[in-house]
Amino acid sequence: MLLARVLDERMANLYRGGKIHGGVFMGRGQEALSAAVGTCLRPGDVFAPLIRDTAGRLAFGEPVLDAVRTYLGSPLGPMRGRDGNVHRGRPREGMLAMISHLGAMIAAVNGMLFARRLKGITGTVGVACVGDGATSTGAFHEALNQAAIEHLPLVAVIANNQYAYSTPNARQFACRDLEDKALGYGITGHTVDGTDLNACLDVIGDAIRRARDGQGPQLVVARLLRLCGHGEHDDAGYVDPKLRASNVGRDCLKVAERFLLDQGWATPQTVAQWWETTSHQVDEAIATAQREGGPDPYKESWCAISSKHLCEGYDEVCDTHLG
Amino acid sequence: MLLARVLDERMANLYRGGKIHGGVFMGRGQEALSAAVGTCLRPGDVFAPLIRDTAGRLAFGEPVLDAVRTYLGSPLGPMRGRDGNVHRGRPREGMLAMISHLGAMIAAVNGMLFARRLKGITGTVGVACVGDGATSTGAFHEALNQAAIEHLPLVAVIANNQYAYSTPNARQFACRDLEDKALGYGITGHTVDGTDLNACLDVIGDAIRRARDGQGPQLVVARLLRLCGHGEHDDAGYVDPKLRASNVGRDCLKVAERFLLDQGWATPQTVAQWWETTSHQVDEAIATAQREGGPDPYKESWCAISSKHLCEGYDEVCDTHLG
Amino acid sequence: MSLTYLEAIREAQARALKEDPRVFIYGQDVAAFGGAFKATKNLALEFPGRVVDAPISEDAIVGLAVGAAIEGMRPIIEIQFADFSTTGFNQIVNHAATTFWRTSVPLPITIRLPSGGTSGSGPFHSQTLEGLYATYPGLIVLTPATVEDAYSMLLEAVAIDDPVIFCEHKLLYYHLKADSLPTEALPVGKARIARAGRDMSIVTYSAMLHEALAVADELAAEGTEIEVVDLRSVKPLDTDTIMASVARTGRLLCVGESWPWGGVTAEVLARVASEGLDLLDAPPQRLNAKDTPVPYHPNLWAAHRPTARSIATAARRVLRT
Amino acid sequence: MSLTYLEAIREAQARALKEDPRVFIYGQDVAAFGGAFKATKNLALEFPGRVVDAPISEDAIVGLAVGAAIEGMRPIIEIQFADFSTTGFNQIVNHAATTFWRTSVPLPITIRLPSGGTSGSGPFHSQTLEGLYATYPGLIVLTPATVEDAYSMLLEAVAIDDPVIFCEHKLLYYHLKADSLPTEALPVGKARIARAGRDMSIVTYSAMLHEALAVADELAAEGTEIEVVDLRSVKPLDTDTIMASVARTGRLLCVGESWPWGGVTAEVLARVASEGLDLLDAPPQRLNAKDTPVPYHPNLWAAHRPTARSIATAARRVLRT
Ligand SMILES: Cc1ncc(C[n+]2csc(CCOP(=O)(O)OP(=O)(O)O)c2C)c(N)n1
Ligand SMILES: Cc1ncc(C[n+]2csc(CCOP(=O)(O)OP(=O)(O)O)c2C)c(N)n1
Ligand SMILES: [Mg+2]
Ligand SMILES: [Mg+2]
Repeated sequence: MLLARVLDERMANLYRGGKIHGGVFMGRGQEALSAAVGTCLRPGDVFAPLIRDTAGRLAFGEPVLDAVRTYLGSPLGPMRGRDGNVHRGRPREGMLAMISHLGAMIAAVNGMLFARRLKGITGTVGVACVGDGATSTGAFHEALNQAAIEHLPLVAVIANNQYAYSTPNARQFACRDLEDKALGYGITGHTVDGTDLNACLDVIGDAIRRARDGQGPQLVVARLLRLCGHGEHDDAGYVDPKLRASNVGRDCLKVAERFLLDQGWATPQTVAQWWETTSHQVDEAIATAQREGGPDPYKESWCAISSKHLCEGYDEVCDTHLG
Repeated sequence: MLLARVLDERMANLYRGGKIHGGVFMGRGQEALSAAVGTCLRPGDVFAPLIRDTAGRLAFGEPVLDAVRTYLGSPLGPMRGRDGNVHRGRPREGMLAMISHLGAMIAAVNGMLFARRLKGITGTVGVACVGDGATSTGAFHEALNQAAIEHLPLVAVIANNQYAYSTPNARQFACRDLEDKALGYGITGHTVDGTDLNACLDVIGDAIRRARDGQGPQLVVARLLRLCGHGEHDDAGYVDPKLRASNVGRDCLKVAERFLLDQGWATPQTVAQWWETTSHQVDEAIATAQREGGPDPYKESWCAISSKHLCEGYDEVCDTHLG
Repeated sequence: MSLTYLEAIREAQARALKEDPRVFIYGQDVAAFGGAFKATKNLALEFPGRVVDAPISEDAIVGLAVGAAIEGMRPIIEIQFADFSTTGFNQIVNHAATTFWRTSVPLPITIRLPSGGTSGSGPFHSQTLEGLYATYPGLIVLTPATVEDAYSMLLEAVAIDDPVIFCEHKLLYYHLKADSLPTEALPVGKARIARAGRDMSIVTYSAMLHEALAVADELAAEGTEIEVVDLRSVKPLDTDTIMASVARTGRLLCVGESWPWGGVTAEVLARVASEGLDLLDAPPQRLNAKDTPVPYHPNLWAAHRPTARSIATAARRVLRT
Repeated sequence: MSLTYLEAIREAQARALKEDPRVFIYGQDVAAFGGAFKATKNLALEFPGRVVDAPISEDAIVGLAVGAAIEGMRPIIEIQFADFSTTGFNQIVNHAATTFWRTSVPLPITIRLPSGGTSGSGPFHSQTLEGLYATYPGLIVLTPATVEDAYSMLLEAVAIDDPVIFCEHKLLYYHLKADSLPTEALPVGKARIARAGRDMSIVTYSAMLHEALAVADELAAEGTEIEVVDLRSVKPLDTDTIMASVARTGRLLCVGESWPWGGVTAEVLARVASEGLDLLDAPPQRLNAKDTPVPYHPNLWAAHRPTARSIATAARRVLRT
């Protein structure tokens, strides 16, 4: 969680400093839920994160360098400068590389789980995280229904951060609670306070356990608030101050810190030291990635398929772009 | 209902005789539900039928000739031979002309209702009928959610005839009952025995009344069985004989006839006479449409847009097709 | 033994299932029912659990294939009609097509699209979308015109480590017959001289091949020798074979069943114009369908798409110039 | 007063809303927030109830527009990025595009697609889909390259009784400026000679116009006069203006930002080859983006799309032949 917060903020700083093109999407306020997902998954499971899942990725095992290299477009990162920021992944290792179209990754998780069943592999699960906004997509619906029909070990986690970009829940859906959708798919629903790490660990842990046990798809809805803009370009001026002041507006990191302090499991000094070590770790990764520079367009293969012999020869014309 | 049954069967005969190309889709077993929809709607309302809604169309006011002309491709029909069979409609009169892609018409009904609200027109409703299979489409989901957010007077009627083509409910969804989906959209759900005309009139009537009264979208799920193949080419050998023998397998037309006879509202003689008049009416329509012949490709404008001055001049090349 | 184009497609799938445990079939009504066109007839029985009925969810169908391919499987997807691939469009062009380039994970998916017009099928059961998919990087687009190619190219499609859009033509399903299944075949990516000639080249593919061959027959009777090139694959497109043919004949007519703006015929003409202008003795021409939805009524349908008659007229015009 | 391309789009929408009560705007975050790019800034305030936030449901968004247009309204749809129109694709190409031809009911819908590459935007926020939509009958596809055209063509799009795909280029949003809004304009369907010349024609559109104009400047310094044609509308495509230009110069380079298979540049070359072969003094050439998804890193992105540099190289090559 801490690492994710620091990493996100450093990326945001680099963006503001013009070192990152495109956008930076932060998980501020969503780290507890996200970390709980990453923590409850095991190696060999499948994870399709949403754009604010730095914490979950790290907990699932994504190296800090993968994140930094992808943001900076290093040719040594998993996306080699071809795709950026939150689109990173290592699909073969169970970490999907998202496309931007919301809802599209869930069916791919289904496919991985379906393939494993065909191959006779048992005991693994897949988590697909989406936002409140993504629940309005046809892709979300088709994939949840598909998982239910196939009785796949899918856990769909909805981080209901009250807004999709600027659009509030009231303009996104009209059901009382997103958990109500579970019944319509014939799957089990769960709700959790997304600002409370312990609660998240409990509920996500339970949902994942059930899926692993063969109880079919699970839907977890977490209530929380995005404590930042949609991307780093957005000041989130549209967020209702009442929500900020309410329980969903709590900073999950502070809640977790307080818990640790209250339990006597950490002192303010240890916490401060954590921050420092973490900052240092991120700084090192940034330094490494920055040293690596960007990809070299002359060395790119510019072939979008793996069957190289079937690549079309546009090269002659295209090479002219490089003058 | 009776007229629909006769009309459908005549079309099926023409198909078998090679007079109709493409396909014929019958409403056999679904006429009670369909007729109830058409009956409960008023002129000025919107109706997006499914492929088996001959009865509802007729009750809503579609002339028999529209159906026959469209099946036979008469240039005088509403589709002028350009589109066929169940794709007929008169959108400006509230009868939408479906595209084939399942689920796609619901959002269009939303749009008509939304437009009316913007124009200040009140008191009209829209019914969109879909099958059990269409509930799996992303389009269905997006449109129902959209109607719920906008609180539109939409009534979505699901004719759950147990199969989508050959695919049984068990391979189409995993919820206990399709009505359970209503909760997930935050709209009102209703269930009805689709083989019982009186029940359909009650429940559909109630749902339409609520929508008209401003109570927002309504979802009606009717249980029934398709008493024919998917199209006239299909013998429906896959239908579970137990379903045929159960209550959902009742022929709604026979049920309705029995009711009329039991109530003493009709005698076997009147019923026989109805069949005869109806047959006669359909025969006349067929004779008319057949006299009209097919469209003349030399007279077609072959321009897909209404802004004629923006049509591209492919004519020279294309005219060669007519050699 | 005699075999139709449709049976060849079924046999290719049977063989793929038999020889490679990673292959499975997923699509609406493909299991017990054997598919809307019976292209998977009995396969569910022969390969239990590997031929699976899907809900009416094209987006999730293709999405599932993407995930399964990541896990090393080789799914064959049957879309009931090519026209319905538009609701799975996003997963095809943005997910399946980009995964290898973005992540280095090869994605062997075969998407079967029953394509093309048949009498009375109308605007939504007649479309030919090869040009649409060919514009996207990351996809291979095949358009077999013969029973032999339907078989061998489908087998090769399943073996290819990339997403393949397999456009099979419904009009050829039943009437096109061969005596036996081929044991060898041209590889994917190579066009074929379907008929040699020296007076002009007709470059075409899929069902239009047979219209073009009929025209070649007709004009041969008048002493004109038309060379007919069957593209087989529209992406990649075998420019070399096209150029060689145009070099021989000096005249080109490119014929397709799709709409007239863009697509395969425009791509072929553009390549010939930019790379083989000197080879041309007359302006190259295209013949496509008309720029409206595919009409329902047989009268209109016959006028909407190119036919032997309109191709002959166009060919004569090219020969005259 | 100085006005950007983006502001022109906002002003055109404001004027359309003001002058025609049938116009409304529907799209994600378009109301209070004013749109992801602020193209609808303050419009919800100025026109209460007529600028409406949509859920993340592109299929239903376009579907609603179809219904509203049937009822006589003139919806303007903002898709947040052109790339996301793929999830609304079916409603656009199969519902909106076919309704008039099938039913005779005109369908005035304007679909605004913020299009094209910008640095760091990557595979899913950079696409140019004009060629995709132009292949479908029933759609009009516009690609304004200037502030003036952004304004006047958007106004005309809203007035047209058919579905219009309005491809606005994100790279032009902020940096392109004009002194005032135009009071008159070329009608939709007419291309424009953006710069006259006699040595060769560069036919292009949208953001590439400005790269082409830079090349014309550069080569003018060397004594070569390049004529630059701005297509403005890719469907319909103004063949007459293209032919007239090629007739003057004898040489053609067609430049687009889209992928290299098919699309606008292929269509232009095919038309010139078939209708104007005699006008050509050298083989016509195309320059497109590379056949991969649009890359994220600025280094790769700059090499993926044509730029003034690569256009100049290609132009010199055409001039040499
Ligand atoms: C199909 C599709 N439409 C539109 C977008 C543009 N978009 C990107 S993120 C976003 C909001 C997402 O909201 P939500 O799902 O609640 O996730 P959050 O950002 O709140 O975490 C939108 C509309 C998209 N990515 N995909
Ligand atoms: C998006 C889409 N995919 C596939 C089809 C092909 N198709 C036509 S009807 C049908 C079955 C429909 O089943 P259901 O919705 O239950 O209606 P029913 O035929 O049972 O009345 C299918 C799969 C289609 N029309 N649209
Ligand atoms: Mg959200
Ligand atoms: Mg059904």
